[in-house]
Parts: sequence; structure tokens; C-alpha cells
Amino acid sequence: MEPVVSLKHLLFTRGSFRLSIESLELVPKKVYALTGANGAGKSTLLRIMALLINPQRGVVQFPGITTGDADHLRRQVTYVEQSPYLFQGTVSDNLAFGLKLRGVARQEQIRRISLTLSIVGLEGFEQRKAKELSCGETQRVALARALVFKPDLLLLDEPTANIDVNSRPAFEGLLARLPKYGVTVVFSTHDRFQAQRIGAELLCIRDGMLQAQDTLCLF
Amino acid sequence: MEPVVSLKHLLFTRGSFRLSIESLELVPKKVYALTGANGAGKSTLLRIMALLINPQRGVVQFPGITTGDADHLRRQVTYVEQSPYLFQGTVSDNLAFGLKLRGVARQEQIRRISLTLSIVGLEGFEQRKAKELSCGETQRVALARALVFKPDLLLLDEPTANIDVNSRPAFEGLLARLPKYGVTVVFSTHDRFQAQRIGAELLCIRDGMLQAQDTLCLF
Amino acid sequence: AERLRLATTTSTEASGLLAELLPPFEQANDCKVDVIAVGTGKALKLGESGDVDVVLVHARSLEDQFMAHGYGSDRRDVMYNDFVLLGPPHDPAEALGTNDLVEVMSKIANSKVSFISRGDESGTHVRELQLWQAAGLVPQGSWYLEAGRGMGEVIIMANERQGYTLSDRGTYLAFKDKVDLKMVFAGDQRLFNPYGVIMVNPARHPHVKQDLARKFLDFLTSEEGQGLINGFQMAGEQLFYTQ
Amino acid sequence: MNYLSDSLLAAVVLIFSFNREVQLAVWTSLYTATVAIIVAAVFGVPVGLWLGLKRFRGRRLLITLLNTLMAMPTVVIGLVLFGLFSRQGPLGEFGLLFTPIAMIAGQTVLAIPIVANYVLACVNGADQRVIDTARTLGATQFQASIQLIKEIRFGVMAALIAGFGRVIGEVGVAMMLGGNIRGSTRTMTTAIALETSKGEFVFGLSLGIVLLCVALIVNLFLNMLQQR
Amino acid sequence: MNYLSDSLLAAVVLIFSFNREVQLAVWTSLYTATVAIIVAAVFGVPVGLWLGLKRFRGRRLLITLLNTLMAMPTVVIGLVLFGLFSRQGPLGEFGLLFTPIAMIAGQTVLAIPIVANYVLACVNGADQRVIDTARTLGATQFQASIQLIKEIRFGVMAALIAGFGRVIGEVGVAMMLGGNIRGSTRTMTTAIALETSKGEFVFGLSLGIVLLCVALIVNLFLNMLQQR
Ligand SMILES: Nc1ncnc2c1ncn2[C@@H]1O[C@H](COP(=O)(O)OP(=O)(O)OP(=O)(O)O)[C@@H](O)[C@H]1O
Ligand SMILES: Nc1ncnc2c1ncn2[C@@H]1O[C@H](COP(=O)(O)OP(=O)(O)OP(=O)(O)O)[C@@H](O)[C@H]1O
Ligand SMILES: [Mg+2]
Ligand SMILES: [Mg+2]
Repeated sequence: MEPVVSLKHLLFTRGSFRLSIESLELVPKKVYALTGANGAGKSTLLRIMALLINPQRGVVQFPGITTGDADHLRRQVTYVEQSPYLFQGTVSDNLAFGLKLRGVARQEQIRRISLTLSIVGLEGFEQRKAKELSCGETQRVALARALVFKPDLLLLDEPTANIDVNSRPAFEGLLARLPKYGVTVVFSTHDRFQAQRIGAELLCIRDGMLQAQDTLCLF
Repeated sequence: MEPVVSLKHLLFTRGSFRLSIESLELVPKKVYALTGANGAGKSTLLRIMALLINPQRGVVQFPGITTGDADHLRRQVTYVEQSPYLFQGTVSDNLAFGLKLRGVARQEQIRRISLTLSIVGLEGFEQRKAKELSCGETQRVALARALVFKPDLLLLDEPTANIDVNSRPAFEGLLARLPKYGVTVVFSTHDRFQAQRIGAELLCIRDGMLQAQDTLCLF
Repeated sequence: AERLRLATTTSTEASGLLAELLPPFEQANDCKVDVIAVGTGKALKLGESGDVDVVLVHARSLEDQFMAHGYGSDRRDVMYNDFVLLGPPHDPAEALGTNDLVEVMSKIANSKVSFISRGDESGTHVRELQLWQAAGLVPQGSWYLEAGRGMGEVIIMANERQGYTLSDRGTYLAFKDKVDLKMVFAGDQRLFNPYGVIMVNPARHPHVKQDLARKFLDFLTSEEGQGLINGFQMAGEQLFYTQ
Repeated sequence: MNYLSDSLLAAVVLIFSFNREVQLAVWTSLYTATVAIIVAAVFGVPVGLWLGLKRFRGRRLLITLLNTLMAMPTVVIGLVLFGLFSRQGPLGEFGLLFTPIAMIAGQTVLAIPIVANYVLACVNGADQRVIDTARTLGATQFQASIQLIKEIRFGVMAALIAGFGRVIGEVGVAMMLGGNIRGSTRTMTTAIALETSKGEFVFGLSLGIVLLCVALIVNLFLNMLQQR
Repeated sequence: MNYLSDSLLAAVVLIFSFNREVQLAVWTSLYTATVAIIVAAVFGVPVGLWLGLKRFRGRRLLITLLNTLMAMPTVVIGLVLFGLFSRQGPLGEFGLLFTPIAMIAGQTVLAIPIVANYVLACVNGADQRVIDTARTLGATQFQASIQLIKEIRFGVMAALIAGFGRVIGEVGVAMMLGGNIRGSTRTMTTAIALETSKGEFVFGLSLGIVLLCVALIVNLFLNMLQQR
């Protein structure tokens, strides 16, 4: 099977920060957990895979997703930031954004939005103003906004950092289930046991480099 | 000893959200851990104690801190937001902000800034641009910015959510040590074991109310 | 209805003369005259570039130049009025009661009371400079203010400064009740102020509405037109005279 | 001060007398300014977005030029377009000089830098994550820009209001390109200028007050639109 | 089009001929506009901050009024202040009419709403956490506002640049209150208006180009300041 994303000879530097990845291929329908110290480059790597920033050197390809142009690709690859931005308007407006772009019918939008909101534990939040949510609620909406159009590759930056402890198992279960629906997930985390619980493959960044996948990850 | 902060007959509502606290007194030089589900009102309570928002009803007093006016009080009570805002400029500018307001001499400022940065694990970050930090680094700077002028009451909103796992023990140790220097700490967290490790007293918000302090806290 | 474009000096429009003069012409010829009221210099410039069909101005030397360069195809004298010297009521320069224009000018210059000049190379300004020259004077100094503005504005400035100025009679009459100034000298031959109407040369600017323009020239110089001009009154005074 | 109070009174009388000529001038002012600001928005908003979003060499210089254009006296715009529209100019054959179209063109030129500058300031102030967020959700660059406009719509509205105010209150372009022709290109501002030059200060000022009332009504209307 | 190119050429000649009168007009334009914008900043920036930060009844109405003031024709400002400064007006005894001081006063009135509005837009766009963060670090309301100004300093600078451009390019106030007196209150814009009324379009336009060059230099200078 073709990899969802493949990075080759990648070099990204910014000031004294340096991230270099010789080769990385992510297999479809798997969950990857990205760990590393603060400032190790987790967010940077995710942003590169999300096509938000360009590396100075190297190639980023998505052979398993599309042969179309970058705009096609962007419809299948999505990224939820560490502190996500919610658009003005209601929660429902935020979830509808991606659906509208993909031409989903109005009725179907409503159905999917309410379904996805209940998945992230926000039943009945449709008409809440997005700017007036608590931190954890914001993180949930951002996740729902990405889930709602079922991307092929879902990049999540510390998605459970602000989720309350009672809801965490549900979220971890969700991440673990996503590959069944054809979604490949990469998420960053500071919780070393989370990856285990989900059954995710560990990617560990250290000294600007990806550690060999079989070494012990100290994060 | 007089309590650092005392809340009485407090009622705060916003839309359908409602937070009501009959009575709460925080003893000086202790650490309190605030827990509760997403949207329970942790941030709201901290913001009330930080004098950022006013409750519809009830009184918030700081008998243990100052008899001066609100502006005096604000110099002793500080709050680190869940996703903190760093001012433009360097990390050092950010830490200097509170020191300048308090008339600390230039040399002393430099000394304290470098000391505090090393405490939060950011040695040598003085001249880094504040807007170009990773999430965890931002959280550390915000904490340092509050610590540097040694407030009487330190309110922290999920301070370790984005801190990497290897640095967490150091941060928890720091929180535990602060009372020795005369600082009272209230922090919110989703990590139910963190409070135990620090030896903090649990405050648990549920259904818009503070649970009796001796009941089992489910968060 | 056809439209005829007329560029004219502000005095004819502001005095209300055109409001009397145009409607009969418009009715007779089923047309509309678009009046563009600007300074003499600009009016001639608009004629030169062919942006108007007819110009009605008062600056004989400039008009002659205009004709000489072939910008106009037909020029006719229409009417005249005169310039008057205005000054503050207490007349510090004692201009009042003097019969000689040259003497009046020197008195004003010697008194060092403010004199506000148009300073805009308009017909009025050119005439004013001629008067100084006739008196053998070169006006300069802090009393001589070159304002670079329209007639009305200059009268207002003279009023504010309680100084002297040269104005055309029409504008003075329009401002008479608004300002604390009086006429200190008038009636000299050298204060004569003729108006001419010029049709823009269709040979240069083929789009000029020459038939209508010619009719307009004819109308202004016709008995009817001349009668209207003579009959036009402002504040109970006749303002423009025909030859 | 009874000169000022006289003007106020005269303005009230003027408004309720429904004077035909004043009505016509109000109408001319309103519709030329409206058309001009719409056209200016079509050009100015994208320019502001572009300068705010793209990073390229010479960007700061372009912004400085844009700022400089805001210092352009209206009569200079009038002069330049006069050169275009005049019979001898390249567009002379269309005979647009001294028509509302020429006025609108001039007012558009006047408003574009204002709108662009204001939008630029709003984009600079906007949350930097908007574009990235929209793009990661599958928006094209264009769709993401549209979303950004939605997010800063109050700022964009303020830009249009500022431009509209500038245009409806300006006199140089209207004079030079419109010609202040009674019943055709006479706007409120050229009428005020005319009355002022005639020394009719009270009447001029009362026309000014009427103009401000018109602007107030337009702004209240836009404000209502915004709040929905 | 050789009318436009003639003007450009004439402008170049004008700049390098160091004509005394043109220099004087440039200087008058520059210093009146500079003083006016400084005074306008003193009033306009706090008003913009206040409207942007405080929430109170009638705030939206005040903002609408501020927007309306931006539609005020300069000649109307001129008329109103004329009523104040004229011999019969309340400030008549000081004899300020037709002096640079009267011009500066008018230009200040003109610039205040522009500056205030721009600053307001910037405050609205700014991160809502700035004030709260400063206050929790011990700043008073005033100190927090100062910090906010620092955070939006590019926006404030843009506000001042916009106001400066408006003032240096305006003609109504300068004409009405300054009087366009040669050697004293003649600014670049009144000189341009004068040349235009004389029909000296080429000279007027070349003066306009000189004015734009002056504005460009000022903006380049401010831009340099900003980048430090
Ligand atoms: N500006 C606002 N306007 C209206 N409601 C708000 C606003 N901010 C927060 N809320 C609501 O108030 C409730 C409490 O919010 P708060 O931020 O205090 O929760 P929290 O306990 O800190 O949650 P989290 O763990 O997600 O940070 C939530 O339901 C939230 O949606
Ligand atoms: N815009 C920027 N300009 C310059 N340097 C930056 C910028 N953003 C981040 N950096 C630096 O790049 C490095 C990697 O940042 P990144 O955000 O990828 O770290 P991270 O692994 O996500 O850390 P965290 O766990 O704190 O989120 C950090 O040292 C950071 O300071
Ligand atoms: Mg990160
Ligand atoms: Mg919270």
C-alpha cells in the first residue's frame, strides 16, 4: 500500500532551531503519536505535513491521497492547531465551514454536525457562540470541525491537553477507532502512556531529528 | 491568620452557565488545586479572583494581602491564563514588564530575569522573540513573567498542560516549594494525581458549585 | 434637449444675471445651458482645450490673446460694469473725497493700512496692478496682502482686516449688507470693466456645437438679450450696462 | 455666535422646506459617492488584503506609496483626470468631462487608497491563524481570503464608511471634473463652496449641516446592517 | 497626454530650481500639518482607545457620530471656525484669522475623527488579552492602555500617517482660515488651487507632484522610524 505521506531529505531551520528528517513514511489507516520536549519541533513537523510551511530542503509527498493539485490535497489533509482558532459565529458555523467547501447538502450538514458534536461530547452546542467557549470546549470544537468531513490524514497538535480527565478515555477511544473509517491520524502528546493506550506508533523528536522507531523513546 | 482571599455569597452567570459559591477562604502559603470538567467554571473562578471579571452578586476580598486600593492589590495578585498572551518584543521584555511597574532597578531586573528563566527551564531565552516560541515555551515564559515579581497570590490556569513530560516533575516541585517563599498558589488542572504529588488541597467544581472539601472529588 | 456648455467667471453666475438671462434663451431654442463658473483664467483654459462651447469673461487682453491663437472663432462685446475701491467706514487713509484715482492709490499705500489684493491674475487683479503702476508705485510690505482667492473671499478678508480692496461692482453689491465696508472711490474711466463672449473655434474642436453657440452669441447681443442685461438689478441698482 | 445658531436654524428650515435644488444636490452627492465607494471597494479591498497577507520584496515601499497617495489633494486628482477626460486627452472623445461619470471616476481614485489602507491595517491586526485555519479545512487561497474578510468585516465596513465620508465630503474632484453645473453635477459640497464664495455663510453652513445629517442617516443605516 | 508629462517635467524643474515661494509653501504645509497631527494625536488617540475599550450605553451611537464627522467637508470646518475666529466671533480679539494658528486649529479638528476612528479600528482588531494580561501583572488602567498602544503601535502610526496625509492634502480649511496669503499662509494645496483657478493646470499639477514627493519623504522617514 502506498504511504499516506512521505518525507525525504527534509531540512527545516528557523533561527537556531533545526529539524532534519532523512526519511519518513506514514502508512494509511494507522495512528501515530509524536512526542518530544517543548520546542523539539512537533508542531513544526505537523505544520510541514499540513502544507502550512515549506521546508528549506526536501520533499513532502502524499502518494496515498491524491494525484490532484495542492488544492485537492488540502481537502484531504487537515490540521488542528495546539491553540485552535475558531471562526466568529456559532459552533455550527465552524463545523459547517469545511462541509460547505465540499458541497455537502444543507440537511446532511445539519445531521453530520450534530453527530460529530455528540462524538466530542458537545451535544446541543450548535448555537453557542464559538468565541465564548472555555478552553477545553474550544479544543473539542476544533477537533469536531476537522472530523466532520472525514479527512484522509488528520494532524492533531496536543488534542487532549485541555480535555478533562473524565472525558479523556472517550477521546483516546475515538482516536483509536478512526483508522477503521479510513483516517490516518498523527497526534502530538506529552502523555507517554497515551500512545500505548491508543496503540499508536511512537514518533519521537530529539535534537532536531526523528529517533529510530525501535529505540526507546524517552518522552 | 487572615485568609488571602475570601469569597462570600458569590454568584456569577453568563448565558446558561452559572457559578455559585457560598463561602470560600484560602489560607496563606498553601497550594490549592482546582479541578472540574471542561466548562465547569475553573477559568471563570480564577478570573474572578484575579479581579478580571465581576460577579453579579457577592464579595471578593483579600484581607491577607493589602488594605490599599485595588491598584495596590493588583500588584500582589497575578493570573496566568490558560493560553497566555505574550507582549511583542523579547522574552526579557515580557519578564521586565512587571518589574518595571514595581520600580525594580535595571541591574536587579536582569539578575532576576535570568534566575527566573532558569527556574522554568529556559536558560538563555532572554533575547528570543516572544511571538516566536513554541506552545510549551510560551507557557513557561508566562509563568516566569508572573513568578519574577513574587506575588502574594498566584493564580495559574492549567499551567502544566503543554509542558513536556520530562520537565513536569520540576514544575510540580516548583509549585510545591512556592509557599515557602510566601506565595499562595491556586492552579487548575486535569491531572488528578498532580494535586496529590504536590500536596495541594483539592477544590472541585461541579454543577456550578464548589464541592464540600471533604467529599471525594471525581475529577 | 441639446446642451450648451458655457464657462464663465463667477461674477456673472453669483450675481444672478445668468439666472435671468438663460431661461428665455433655453426656451426659445429648446436647449439647456450648463454653466461652469470658474476664474477667468480657467474659463479660457477650458475654451482652449475645447471642453466648453462658449466662454463669457472679462479680461480684454487675455481674450485678444485667445483670439489671436485661434482658439476662438467669434468674439463680441456683451456688456460692461465697473470696479470700485472699498475701504473701512472710518476710512483711515482718507481716500474718500479725493477725485483723483492716482492720488487715492498713493494715499492708501502711504497710510500702510492693509490692502488686500486678489493676487490671482484675474481681470480684477490685472486692473489693480495697472492702477498701482499708474500711480507710480510698487506695492509691497506687510500692509499689502496678496490673497490668491476669489472676489467674495477677498472682500471678506478686507472686512476682517478692515482694509482696502478693489472689487467689481456686482460682487460688492452682493456683499454690501454682509460686510462693514464702504465704497471709497468709483466712477473713473480706468475702472471700466468690459465683458466679452467668445465662441470656441469649431475648426479646432469639431465637436463644438457651433449652431447653438452662434445663436447664444446672437442672443446676448440681440435687443432682447441686451434689454435683459440692462434691466437686471441687484439691491435696487443696475449692475451691467450695454454699449 | 448667533452666526452658528442662525445656520442651525436655517438648516432645519432647509430640511423641511424640501427645496428642489437642495434635494437634487443631496441626491447627486449620495449616488456618486455610493457608486464610487462600491467601485473603490472592488479595487481597494483586494489591494489591502494582498498587501496585508503576502510577504514580498518591495512590500513596505508599496505601503509607503499607498500612504503617500492619501496625501493627494483632491484637486490634483481632479487635474490628472482632467488630463484624461478633457477633449484633448486620450478619453476626450467620450465627452465625459463635467458629467457625473467623471466625478465618480475621480472619487473612486480618491477612495481606493483610503479603503486599501484601512483594510491593510485590519488584516495586520487580525488573528494570524485565520488564513491557516481556513486552508487546513480545505479552503483555497481565495476562499480563505473571503473567510478573512468575514472575520474582519467590521474593519472592512469601517474602511468603507471612512472612504464614503471622505468622498461625500470632498469638493476638489467634484468641482474640477463635475463643474458644479446646476441641476446636473452640483453636489452638496460644491453648492457649499459656491455659497461660501458668495459670502452666504449661513446658507453654506446650513447646507453643511444638511450634508452631515445625510451622512448620519447613511451611517446609522450601515450601523444597523452591521448589528444584524 | 503631453499635458501630464509636461507637468512631470515641470515638477522636476521646480524641485531643482529651489524656488523661494515654493519652498515657503512646502514649509508652511509641513509645519502646520505636523503641529496639527500632533495635537490631533493628543486628543484622537485617547478617544479611539476609550471607544474601543469601554463598553457603555450609547457607545455605538458615539462611534456613528465619529464616522459622520469624517464626512465633514473641510470648508464646513472652515466656516465654523471662521465664526469663532472672525472679528465678531468669541475669539475675534486675538486676531487669529488668516494666521497659521487658525489653520492649525482647523486641521486639528479635521484630523481628530480620522485618528480616533483608525485607532478604534486597531483596538477592535487587537488581541483582547492585552489589557487583562497587563492588569494581572500589576498595571493600572492607564499603564495597561499604554501597553496596548505599544502593542498596536503600527496601527497608531498608520492612523497618524492617514491623518497627516489628509491634513497636508486638504485645501478648504487652509483657504478659509489661512486666506492663502502669499508669503504667509500660502500652503502647497492653496497654491495648487490658485494655479488651477488661473488655468495654469500644468503648474498646478507640478506643484501637486512636488507635494506628493514631500509626503513620500515624510512617509519614508516614518517608515524608517517604524522599522527600528
Ligand atoms: N465570554 C463568555 N461568554 C459566555 N459564556 C462563556 C464565556 N466564556 C466562557 N463561557 C462559558 O462559561 C462556562 C465556564 O467556562 P470556563 O472557561 O470557566 O470553564 P473551565 O472550567 O475553565 O473549562 P476548561 O476546562 O475547558 O478550561 C463554559 O460553559 C463556557 O462555555
Ligand atoms: N515563528 C517562529 N519563528 C522562529 N522560531 C520559531 C517560531 N515558531 C517556533 N519557533 C521555534 O522553533 C522550535 C520548535 O517549535 P515547535 O512549535 O515546533 O515546538 P514543539 O515541539 O511543538 O513544542 P511544544 O511542545 O512547546 O509545543 C522552538 O524552539 C521554537 O522556539
Ligand atoms: Mg507545539
Ligand atoms: Mg479553563
